[in-house]
Amino acid sequence: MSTLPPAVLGLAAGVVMLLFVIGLVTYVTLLERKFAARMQSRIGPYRVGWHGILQPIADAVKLMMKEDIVPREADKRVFNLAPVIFLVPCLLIFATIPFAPGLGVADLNIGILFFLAVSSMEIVGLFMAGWSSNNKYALISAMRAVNQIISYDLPFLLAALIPVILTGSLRLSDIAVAQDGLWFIAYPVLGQLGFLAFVVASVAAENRVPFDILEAESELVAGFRVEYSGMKFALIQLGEYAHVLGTSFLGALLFLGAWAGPGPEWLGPVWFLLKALGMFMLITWIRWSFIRIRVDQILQISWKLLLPLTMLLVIATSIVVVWRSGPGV
Amino acid sequence: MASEHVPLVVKHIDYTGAERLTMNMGPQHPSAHGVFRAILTLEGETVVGVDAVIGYLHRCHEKLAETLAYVQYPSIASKTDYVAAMSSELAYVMAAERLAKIDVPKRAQYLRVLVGELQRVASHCLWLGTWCMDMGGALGGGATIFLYCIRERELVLDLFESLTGARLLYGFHQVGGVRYDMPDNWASECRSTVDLIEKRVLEYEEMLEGNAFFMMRTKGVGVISRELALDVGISGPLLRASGVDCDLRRLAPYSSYEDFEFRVPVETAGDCFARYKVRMVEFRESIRIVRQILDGLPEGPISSRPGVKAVAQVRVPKGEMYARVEGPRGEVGCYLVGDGGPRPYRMKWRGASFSNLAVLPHIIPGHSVADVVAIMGSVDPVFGEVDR
Amino acid sequence: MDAAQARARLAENPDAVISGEGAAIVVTVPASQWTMLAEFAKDSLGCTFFSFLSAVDWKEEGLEVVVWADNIDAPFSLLMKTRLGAGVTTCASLSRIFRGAAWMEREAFDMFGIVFEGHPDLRRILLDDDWVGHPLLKSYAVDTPYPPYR
Amino acid sequence: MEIKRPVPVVPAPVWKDVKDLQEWQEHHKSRPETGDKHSALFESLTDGIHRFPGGFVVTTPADAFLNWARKSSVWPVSFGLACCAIEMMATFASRFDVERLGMVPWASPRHSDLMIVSGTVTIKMAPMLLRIYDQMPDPKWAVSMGSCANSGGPFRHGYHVVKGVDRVIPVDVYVPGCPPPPESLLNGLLLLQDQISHFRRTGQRAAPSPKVD
Repeated sequence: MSTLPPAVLGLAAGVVMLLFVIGLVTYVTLLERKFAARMQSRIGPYRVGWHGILQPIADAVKLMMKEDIVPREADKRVFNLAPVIFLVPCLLIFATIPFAPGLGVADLNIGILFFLAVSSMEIVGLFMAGWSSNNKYALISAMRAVNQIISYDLPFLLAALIPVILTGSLRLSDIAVAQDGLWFIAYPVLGQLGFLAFVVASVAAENRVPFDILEAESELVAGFRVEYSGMKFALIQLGEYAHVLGTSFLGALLFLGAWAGPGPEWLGPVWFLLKALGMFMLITWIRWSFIRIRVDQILQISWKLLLPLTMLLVIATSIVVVWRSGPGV
Repeated sequence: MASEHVPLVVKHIDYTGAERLTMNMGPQHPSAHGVFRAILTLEGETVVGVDAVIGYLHRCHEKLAETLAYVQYPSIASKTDYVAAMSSELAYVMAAERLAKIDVPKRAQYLRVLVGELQRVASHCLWLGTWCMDMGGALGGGATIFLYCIRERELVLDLFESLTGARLLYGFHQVGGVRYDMPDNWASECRSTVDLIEKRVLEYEEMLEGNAFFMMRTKGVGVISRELALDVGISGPLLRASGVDCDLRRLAPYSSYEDFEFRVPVETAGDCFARYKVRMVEFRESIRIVRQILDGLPEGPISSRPGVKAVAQVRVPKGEMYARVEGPRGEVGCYLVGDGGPRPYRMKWRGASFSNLAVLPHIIPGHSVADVVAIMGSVDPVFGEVDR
Repeated sequence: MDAAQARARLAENPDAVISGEGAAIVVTVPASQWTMLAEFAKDSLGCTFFSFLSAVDWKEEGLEVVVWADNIDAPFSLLMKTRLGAGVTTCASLSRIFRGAAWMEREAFDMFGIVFEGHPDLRRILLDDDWVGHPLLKSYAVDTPYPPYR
Repeated sequence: MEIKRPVPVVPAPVWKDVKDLQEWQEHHKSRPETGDKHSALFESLTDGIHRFPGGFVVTTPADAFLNWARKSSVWPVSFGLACCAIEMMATFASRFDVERLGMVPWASPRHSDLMIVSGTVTIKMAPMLLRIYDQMPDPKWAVSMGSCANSGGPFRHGYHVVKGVDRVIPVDVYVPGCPPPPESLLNGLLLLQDQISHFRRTGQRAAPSPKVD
């Protein structure tokens, strides 16, 4: 093993990770559907395999075999490229996440920065999809998306900065290790408020209800992906869920202590996965209980409430850190 | 509250129309409530012009009524307002009865009120569900409320099924009375159902009014002024939400409504939230009336005419009559012109939703696209009744 | 104002034929006084609630336009009627008096072919713009075929 | 207090006058019905494998697998026409819950496989219906729900009613009733799943269920 050049090792790790993420993301959709069904006093997928266990596979295979429609008036190259450009950043965000000490594709020293930068990249694919579809619903959706991403990436970033300041490092594994004794969500006041802001901002950054104005079912039918069918639609769905899951992993890492948990050390990744799924369930719970709000109201919440709040939190955190570490540091 | 929503004129913005976008909504659209089509002209996200296109469900009711006998038509009449079939059946039957001067036994009248009020509960359940789905999306919290509401509606439909054998379109009314009497144990089942629904309505209220997003989406949106409401002729909860105390059950009592005690809710704000409030109170008042009927249902025949033997059995003298009932959506009226035969010479449906929908072009301009669906849902149109 | 007073006020017009019983007043006027009657009903009689506008085809006697308006304070209601006369298909529009009449008149135009003069936007409402004929006329058979779907 | 910009009301656009809608209509004429549209590459590939001696060993299970996938995730387009739409909604709702069968109602026809024609199709609606059907990607199915969609039902004598949706689009399953109760529609959907499991790669549909009305 160790004789292989690092490039090959990295590639192998990347491929394994990619397959793992794609498998996880497909099954996360089933989890969401079952969970939502329980909330709505339904049963959810049940007949496809044992308790609907094969449902995601059936969906994926069916979507792959569907006809691939490109509208005649669409900008064909951009239209075909957009799902890929949308999907790649959504999968790339998993690159920096360490699933256990030393278990990850690349533990960059600017891990969190990479995560935030790459996850904002999805807007490019999204806007391309909306623009090239030559559909007014898609166009309005793309305009709304740009609006929303600009206004919610700032609070998202600031909320994610709180654990960074508390740790003093941008490396994700450092942040995880720093929570060995005390998870950051348990950090008095700052932790809870920061977690709250993080959840709200991440729901918005993931375009989930109540902030899903850009795919607003009842207004814009399906938003930017209204013209996509078959495989491309599957890619977009995959990207969306990957983004949600990636953000859940980030949330679990930043605030819930990552792989910390009882039991032997090899259980660490399992704990991490469970925590991330817990975050995912929280976001799903929010999604299936709230109604959507209007564009102007979303912007108001961001600029008038969330951004000042997170800024104050960051300042307060820095003060606390400086105060605790004593003068002269 | 109402005064807070008066828009302030800040400065005049000259729209040149360079950024204008025409967007087509419908007839297949998640929030079209059937087959409504709105061609919106947008300035950014603000709607500046709207053309409502209806008629996608024009099923020739009025022409067909001229070819069908008074005995046949009531079951077709239920297909005008298919969410509240009982009220539209009643309107047709009442017009024929009044024209032919046929008396209806007291028990039949009470049964008519009973099913009418249960229908109102079922219809408002559906309205609340679809409205929240419009605002919340089929893939979001709206769907949850929608499914809860349908769950309660199913309970009422079960009652109807054991009463008439049908779930949606009943054919319960006939000229001279009603077709079916209550089966055994129906009354006690009905009681327990309305008890449950009353409890659940409280849950909805807590769930929605405790939600800041819901309040943000509904307050001050789609204000209909009192004057506009009367002028366009909107009726039902919309009219009462605009500060007009007009309920046909009070104004022109029919079918023994004067025997029951109930409150007519009136709100003055005229916005979506006021319409929601009015309907939420109506839930309770309907349940109250149902309880009163179950307590004091008189014995006696359920129809003053024998069962149907021939379609030409009921003949109506020459003349004209306009009978109207207060359906869940408002004034459902039937203007009937008889010529002495077994079929009407002319029949006109005055659908509540038609007039209620006619107000949309007056109130939508100035709102954003997201509000359009909220307003549409709060109007609660049923397209069988709009297009007839 | 109650129903009796309204009846008396309406009877001041020598051309109006008043019938109906109780709170439902039926008044028929010549077509020339149509808008005048509507204005009078709204402003003087307080019939501000516009319920519906429709028409009846009396075959060779011509078309009759019908309007129902309510005074919801009294309460009484007014059924206003006018005969257009044989072969006449024009009528004055009420859409300036009652805004709700706009859609109702479009429907009457659609179904009966009555041209409402002064209507701001008179086009078909329920049927397609290229529809031939006016279905609620007695001369129109209920199962008149229409291409291409039959 | 909310401050609103004064918004001038522009005259309503008339459908016939909106130029870009006209152009859109011109560009979106209905697609020719040529059966199941796979990509040409896929078509030739599977054809080659099938012709190869012993290739059917691969293609037959593959077909069975694909048909299983298709039938296990039939996504209807949420599209209601009339009375039956209310019963369709009841079928989608908690008590009957079609999601058990893997069905998720989608708003956009591009994402759907199944169109449930729930209600009376009128002459004004028929072109729209056809267009929505055309917008759905192949392979696609249609269920005609209720008497009106089957044959015009009680309104079949009306001047504005299409006497059965099968005059507009091909129908796979007819569900009788006025309106059919949710149990009936569920039965129809199960019948449809049965049909889909016999769907062949050549694009030949299975014979529709017998029309009962």
